[in-house]
Amino acid sequence: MTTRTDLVYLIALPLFSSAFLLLLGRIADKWGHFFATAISASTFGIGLYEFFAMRSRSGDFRAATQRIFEWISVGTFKVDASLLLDQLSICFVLLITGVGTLIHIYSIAYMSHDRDRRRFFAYLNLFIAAMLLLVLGDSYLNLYVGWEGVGLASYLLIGFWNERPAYATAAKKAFVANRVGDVGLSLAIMIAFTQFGSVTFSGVKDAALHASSAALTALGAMLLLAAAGKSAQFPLQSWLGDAMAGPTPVSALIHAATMVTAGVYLITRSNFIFDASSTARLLVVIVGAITLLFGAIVGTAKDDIKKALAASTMSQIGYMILATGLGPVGYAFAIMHLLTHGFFKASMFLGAGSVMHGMNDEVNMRRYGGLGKVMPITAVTFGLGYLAIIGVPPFAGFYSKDKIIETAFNAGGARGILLGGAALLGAAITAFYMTRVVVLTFTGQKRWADGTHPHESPSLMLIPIILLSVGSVASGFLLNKGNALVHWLAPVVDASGAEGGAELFKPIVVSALALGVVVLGVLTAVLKYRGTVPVEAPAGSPLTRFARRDLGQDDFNHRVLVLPGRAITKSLVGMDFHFVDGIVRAVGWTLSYLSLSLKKVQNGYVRSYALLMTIGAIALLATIWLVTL
Amino acid sequence: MSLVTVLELTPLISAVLLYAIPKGNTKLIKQAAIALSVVALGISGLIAYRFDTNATGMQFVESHNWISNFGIKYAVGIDGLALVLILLTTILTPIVLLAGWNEAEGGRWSVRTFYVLMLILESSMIAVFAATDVFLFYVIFEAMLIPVYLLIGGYGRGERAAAAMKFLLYSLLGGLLMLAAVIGIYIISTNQIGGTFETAKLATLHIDSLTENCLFLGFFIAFAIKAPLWPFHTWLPGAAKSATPATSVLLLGVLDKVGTYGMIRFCITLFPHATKTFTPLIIVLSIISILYGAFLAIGQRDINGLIAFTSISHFGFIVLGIFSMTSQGLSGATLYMVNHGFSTAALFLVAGWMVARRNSSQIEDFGGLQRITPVMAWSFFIAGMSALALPGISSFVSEFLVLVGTFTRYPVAAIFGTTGIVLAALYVLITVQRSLHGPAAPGNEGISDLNLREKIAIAPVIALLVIMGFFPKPVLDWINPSSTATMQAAGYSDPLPKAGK
Amino acid sequence: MFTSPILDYSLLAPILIILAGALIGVGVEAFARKEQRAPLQLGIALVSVVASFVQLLRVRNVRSLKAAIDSVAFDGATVFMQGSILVLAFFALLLIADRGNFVAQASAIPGSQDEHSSIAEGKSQTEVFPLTLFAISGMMLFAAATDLITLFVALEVLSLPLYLMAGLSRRRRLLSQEAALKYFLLGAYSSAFFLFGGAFLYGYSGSLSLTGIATAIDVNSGNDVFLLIGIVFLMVGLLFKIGAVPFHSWTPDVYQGAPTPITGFMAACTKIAALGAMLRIFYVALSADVVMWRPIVTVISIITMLVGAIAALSQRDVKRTLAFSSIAHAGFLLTGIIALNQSGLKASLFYLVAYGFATIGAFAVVTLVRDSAGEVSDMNRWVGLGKKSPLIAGAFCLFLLSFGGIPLTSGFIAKFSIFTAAYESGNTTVVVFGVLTSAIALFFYLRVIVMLFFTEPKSDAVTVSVPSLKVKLVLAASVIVTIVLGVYPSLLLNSAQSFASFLR
Amino acid sequence: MDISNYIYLSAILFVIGAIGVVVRRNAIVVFMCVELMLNAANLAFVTFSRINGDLGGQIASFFTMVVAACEVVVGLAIIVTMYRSRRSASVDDASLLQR
Repeated sequence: MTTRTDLVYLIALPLFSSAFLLLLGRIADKWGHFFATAISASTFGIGLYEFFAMRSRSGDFRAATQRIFEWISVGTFKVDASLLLDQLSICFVLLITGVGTLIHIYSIAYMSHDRDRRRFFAYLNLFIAAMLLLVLGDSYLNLYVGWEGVGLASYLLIGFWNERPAYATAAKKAFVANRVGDVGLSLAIMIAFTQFGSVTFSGVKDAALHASSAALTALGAMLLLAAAGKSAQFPLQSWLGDAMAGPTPVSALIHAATMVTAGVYLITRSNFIFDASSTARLLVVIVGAITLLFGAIVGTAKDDIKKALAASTMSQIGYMILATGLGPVGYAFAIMHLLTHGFFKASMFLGAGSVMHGMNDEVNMRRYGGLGKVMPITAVTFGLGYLAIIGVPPFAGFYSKDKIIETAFNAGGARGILLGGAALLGAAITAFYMTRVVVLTFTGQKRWADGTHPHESPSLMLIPIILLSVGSVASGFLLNKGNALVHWLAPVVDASGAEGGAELFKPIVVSALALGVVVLGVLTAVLKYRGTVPVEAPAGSPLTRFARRDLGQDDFNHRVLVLPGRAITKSLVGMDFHFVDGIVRAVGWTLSYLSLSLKKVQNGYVRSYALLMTIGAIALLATIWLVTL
Repeated sequence: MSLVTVLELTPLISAVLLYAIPKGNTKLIKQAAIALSVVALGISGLIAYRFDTNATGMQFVESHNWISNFGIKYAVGIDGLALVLILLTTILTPIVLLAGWNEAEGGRWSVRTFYVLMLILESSMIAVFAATDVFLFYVIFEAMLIPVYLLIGGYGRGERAAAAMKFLLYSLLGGLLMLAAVIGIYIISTNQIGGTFETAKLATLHIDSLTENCLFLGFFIAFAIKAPLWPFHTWLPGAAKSATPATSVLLLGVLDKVGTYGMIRFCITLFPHATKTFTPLIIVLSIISILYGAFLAIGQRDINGLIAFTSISHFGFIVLGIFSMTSQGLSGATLYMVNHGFSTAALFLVAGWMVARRNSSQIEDFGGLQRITPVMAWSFFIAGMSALALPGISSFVSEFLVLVGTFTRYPVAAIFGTTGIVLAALYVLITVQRSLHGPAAPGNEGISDLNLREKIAIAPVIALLVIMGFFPKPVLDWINPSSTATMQAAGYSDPLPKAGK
Repeated sequence: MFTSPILDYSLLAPILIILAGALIGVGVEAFARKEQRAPLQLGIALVSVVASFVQLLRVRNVRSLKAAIDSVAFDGATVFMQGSILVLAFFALLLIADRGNFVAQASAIPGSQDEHSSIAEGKSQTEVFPLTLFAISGMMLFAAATDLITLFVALEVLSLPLYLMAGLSRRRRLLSQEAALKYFLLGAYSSAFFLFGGAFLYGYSGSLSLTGIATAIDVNSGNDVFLLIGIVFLMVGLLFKIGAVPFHSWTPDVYQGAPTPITGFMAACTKIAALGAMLRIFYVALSADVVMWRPIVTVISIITMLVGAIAALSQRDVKRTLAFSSIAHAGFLLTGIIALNQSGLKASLFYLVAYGFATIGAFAVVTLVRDSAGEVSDMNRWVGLGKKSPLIAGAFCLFLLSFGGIPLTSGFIAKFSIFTAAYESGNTTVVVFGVLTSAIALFFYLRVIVMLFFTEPKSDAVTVSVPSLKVKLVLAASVIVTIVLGVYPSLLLNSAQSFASFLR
Repeated sequence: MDISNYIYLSAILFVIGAIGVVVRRNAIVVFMCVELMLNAANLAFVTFSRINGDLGGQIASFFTMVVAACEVVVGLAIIVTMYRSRRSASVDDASLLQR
């Protein structure tokens, strides 16, 4: 462990750039985007430098920390603002700043007509800063700051065009769903402090050895809830589709490559918790398996290209979560898939953005068709990403996804078969819906609306896409070569000795199986969408309709959460007025009623006054009599 | 004379000085009032500078006999708890005076009267936090209602007279219950150690449990009304809707803190056993407040009413923290008082400007403001973010400390409290969406953005919100010793970690 | 066997000076010319009050039971109460002397030619001054009397002039006369109770003096039924005077009907005298039998507070409102009797002074609010007065706040000390009720303040007349005392403390 | 005859007087009833004086008589003025003061 004093600049640069651009206002409109891009690029530069420096150091000295200042200190609750750059975080740093910088560049062109481009870039930089804080924080609380910071950036960017009420609603929905997850993270931190007296990763790790399994399970479950919120996992996934309201570069950066994978990071970072609690692991794999199928099924039914890709993201993160739940061996594969996914999904999103750019922001794939000829570069890069995601060797997705399916099968017993089966099924469906996307978009007849003149995007947009697709081709091979990533991450996730578990199938069998189902999925899709595709979506089977409605997730939320919530609000408002305040008013009313009655007694007649006095005297007499005798 | 006394007197003298200015020269009156309140801020800064964070007990102590027949003293002194609240007062006063530049016009009385009342209010707020004599505290506690009453009733909007009346009656009822308790504890002190009202001495009394419970309730209900805790809150929305922004800020931002301050200073310190008895009940009430306030905030159509209900929710957190009886909870609650002051200030001030420009306080009458008035919208947004306790903004630290502190002792309560953060997101974001996002609502097109004066007024608040989010240490350093002292007085210590030690 | 009684004239002098003043006043009324009477009468009245007060100061440290054989006690409480009566009476006299509150000729039939002509001639009744002096002397004696005969005589001496004075209003003659009749009939009725109770106490103890009764109770000689009837009937008479429920019904009617300065005088000074006598009787004569009467006084105290506060809520007339407020205050004052300790006595003394000044001040304000037909006490027409005349309205608010017991006014310290005393004696119930009632009472005080300051004035021609020097003096004194006793009550508390004792 | 019968008589007179005050309308009669009550008290004083063998009670009754006389003067004055302005001595007519 080395101590450093300069890690903070990694976060400070984009943060200050963001604040700078926001505060400066319209003055910076002309050059703000270049400035932000330059800042992002320089953080990538620093990241690269750190990476190579780290690689040049030997094992124990690779991780570095920096204590910036004492943040909170109350009683035994001491949290410093301090950073930890280790093998795990550097992966993320590179991903965030690398993909981030490419997307900055892309956005310069993509957003060139938007009058608020400066603000957009400020948000992007804010996101970069927050995301870096998320992966660099050395304690759960520091992570939490970044965690909510990216949520904020995500909210701002989804709602970037918030003049449209639907977009503003989508932003709000994303934030609120994330907050539900945040409850999990908050509670996790509270449990950690209560149980272990510390909220730093190292402190919790040390103390976790002595902890009760109930505490660890609760902690794991809460972390999983947090991850589900941020990473759009079941049952908190519903926001991701709506989040596509944001500008496409945002979808690529935040809602595909980086932020949504924060849940995977969190679980991987907390590997010591999940390693110690099998129940927590079980929960994780259940969530992962459900989501990977859920997302895949939803993906088959979406006609909106971005929503289809979003469903795919959900599904792919389901794979990652599944992998993290598979025990020590799974973490590295999860991270590997995370990285490769970052490349190919970002490339495809940017490709989709490029298509939309040429199609007057049309997102309905049924309005596409035959675009491969007019935008060849986009088509090719998208195709490379496509091959990567469905897992065709030697593209990136093959290496990472294959490993996960394999590990799932190796989980042992019925669980292994179930999980492996789910992963395999997911792969098949993935192949189907991705093929559907490609076929609908780039091949077949033109189904363009009148007045659309598709064209290839400017080179400022194409370069990032090309670079990313290079990544989607090569990254899998590089990361897997000699188990490079597994060894690199070993000090963090501590996979040593956890190898084992009966191999259900030989790896080669798994690969073959996976390839087989992929081919099946591809063929089905090609056969189905080869011919004419109606511009209006057909009614479809009930299952299709159900899938289109996100498998009823929104309906469920609406019925189970929104409507009762509204009812509670309404009834509480009524209760506040009629009951709580009503009691107060009733007191006032009673008093004035009494007052008026007393007024009647005061009737102005002397004789009745005298009578009152007489009665009073008699009553006094009687009372004292009773009291004394 | 102690600096604290000097600080108390400064706004009073300032108020008198305002009478030297001709009534018609409103501009000079305003400038003078602001300048003089900055002087008070300077003095409080000096106090903060000289404040010894290592010392235990009260500092800047001063004591004179006042009503010797009852052993009543003019006794003041501050610890960290009082210091931060006094600083909150002195910081917010010039800001609201500057922000509310035009509020005094159109009031029932002259502009000068408005500023005089404001300064009197400032003085009494400082004094109430500094008082170490229970009787003195009570007197100021009650007397400070008058300026607020006049400010709401004389310069407010809408149903101002009724709202002011409701506020006053609630507060006075609470005050009278407290008076009964004050008398009670005085009598007990007479019987045991000779009649006194000094808090420190009263804390040493031995009180039988029934009496202690009754006295505790007498104090607590008064503070719960002020705080305001469910179900004693119904005065607040009306008052917040009717008061001018500047008054609302001082009312919710500072004055209501007297309630939670009193809980720490008097309820817990003087009646530790009763505190133990009632803690479960109070925790339940505070949880109800958190959720209830949040739900009602969601259901509000009036922007000021919304802020009022969010405050009820936040006060729920503060009370929860106080009665969690952990150092995190107590320090968090104290910090929350400060943070809530600034956060509410930002919300009320910006909302006030919005209302003044749009001439309506209905949330649905706004809309699309982000495009029309970006600075105002951003200010409101940041204030909203602080209301939902976004990490990086001050409220987060305090809210989290409260929850963590509560969790270590009452996990179930903390879990319920934590769900409040989802509701907070809802009420803030729904409002943000309705007022700032979407297409510009009809009638909003011509709204002007913040002018320089308004920007100057809101900037320090927002700066503080952010700075205290990242660097709360100086304030926590002031607060921590008094939290520890309170816990000791109540006979509590932090629960130890269950594993690893 | 006949020994001539030994009278200590120096101790009786305060009362005698007042009586002398009254007699001279009668002479003046008979012999002086009409236009000279008013200034002369006022001069005589003020001089005798001041002289009496000076004499009282000179002998303030003397303590004696033998001032008039055994009938008058000259102790701390006597000095304090007589002093307060004199001071308040001084200001009440100033108020009485202010122009045009009194009928020119009491015998003139309302609305008759007689009345018009007497008004046209600008005549004003001046008998009111000697009457006031007689009442003052009765009050002073009532607070000092230690035997039943003296008590009864003093009671009548203070009451009879008041009955007459209640009927002397210049405007609304019918109401004023009605007030006088009601006051008189009910007052006489209550006196009969008082006397009958006295007779039975005498029957029980065989002694007319309070100490004798106390001794009899101590040794428990005599018939308990007599004691019971005696205490109850005596209480009826006393409770009537202070206006406690259910013997309060006269208060609102008489307060409303009587000329406002007289109402002020009555409210402030009668309360001192009546409560003084009551305190003395209960502290000196009946203290041994506390278990018997304390519950009942507690109940009466609570009911009185509640009825006073609640009934005031729906009143539309300022003077009636103040009457109910005075009823509520009677309830609070009774807690001083319930306390039955030195603090209770001290608190009661302080309370009486604080309340007295605020009351006189409040009624002084009432005299100022007029329309063409004279005083306007309809509260709906007071609306918005704060705008027309902020200072006067402000002063009125101050008095109301003091009645309500808001800190930094004398009323608060008064309430605080009297509740403290009750609490000290263990009577927490009455304290709790007192506190709750205060909240109710505050509501109607605040309602008035809202009317004055927070409601737009109506167009009808109610004016606040410019106060004369006399009224200014009264107002200034009341305001100053109310504030000073609120901020620095030690000034009076210390002396109340040192004077708070009864000789037995 | 048992001397306590005087006490009973006095009580009965007092009660008759009290009832009279409550039921009679004419102000003069009401006032007479009050006088009756005062005299009942006088009778009680005198009787107790006799029982206790103490002269105080008798002295008291003298004082009471004098005071009662004064009361008559004042009372009649008030009642007469009242009568002059209203042409009625009924106490029920004097009921304007009630709001």
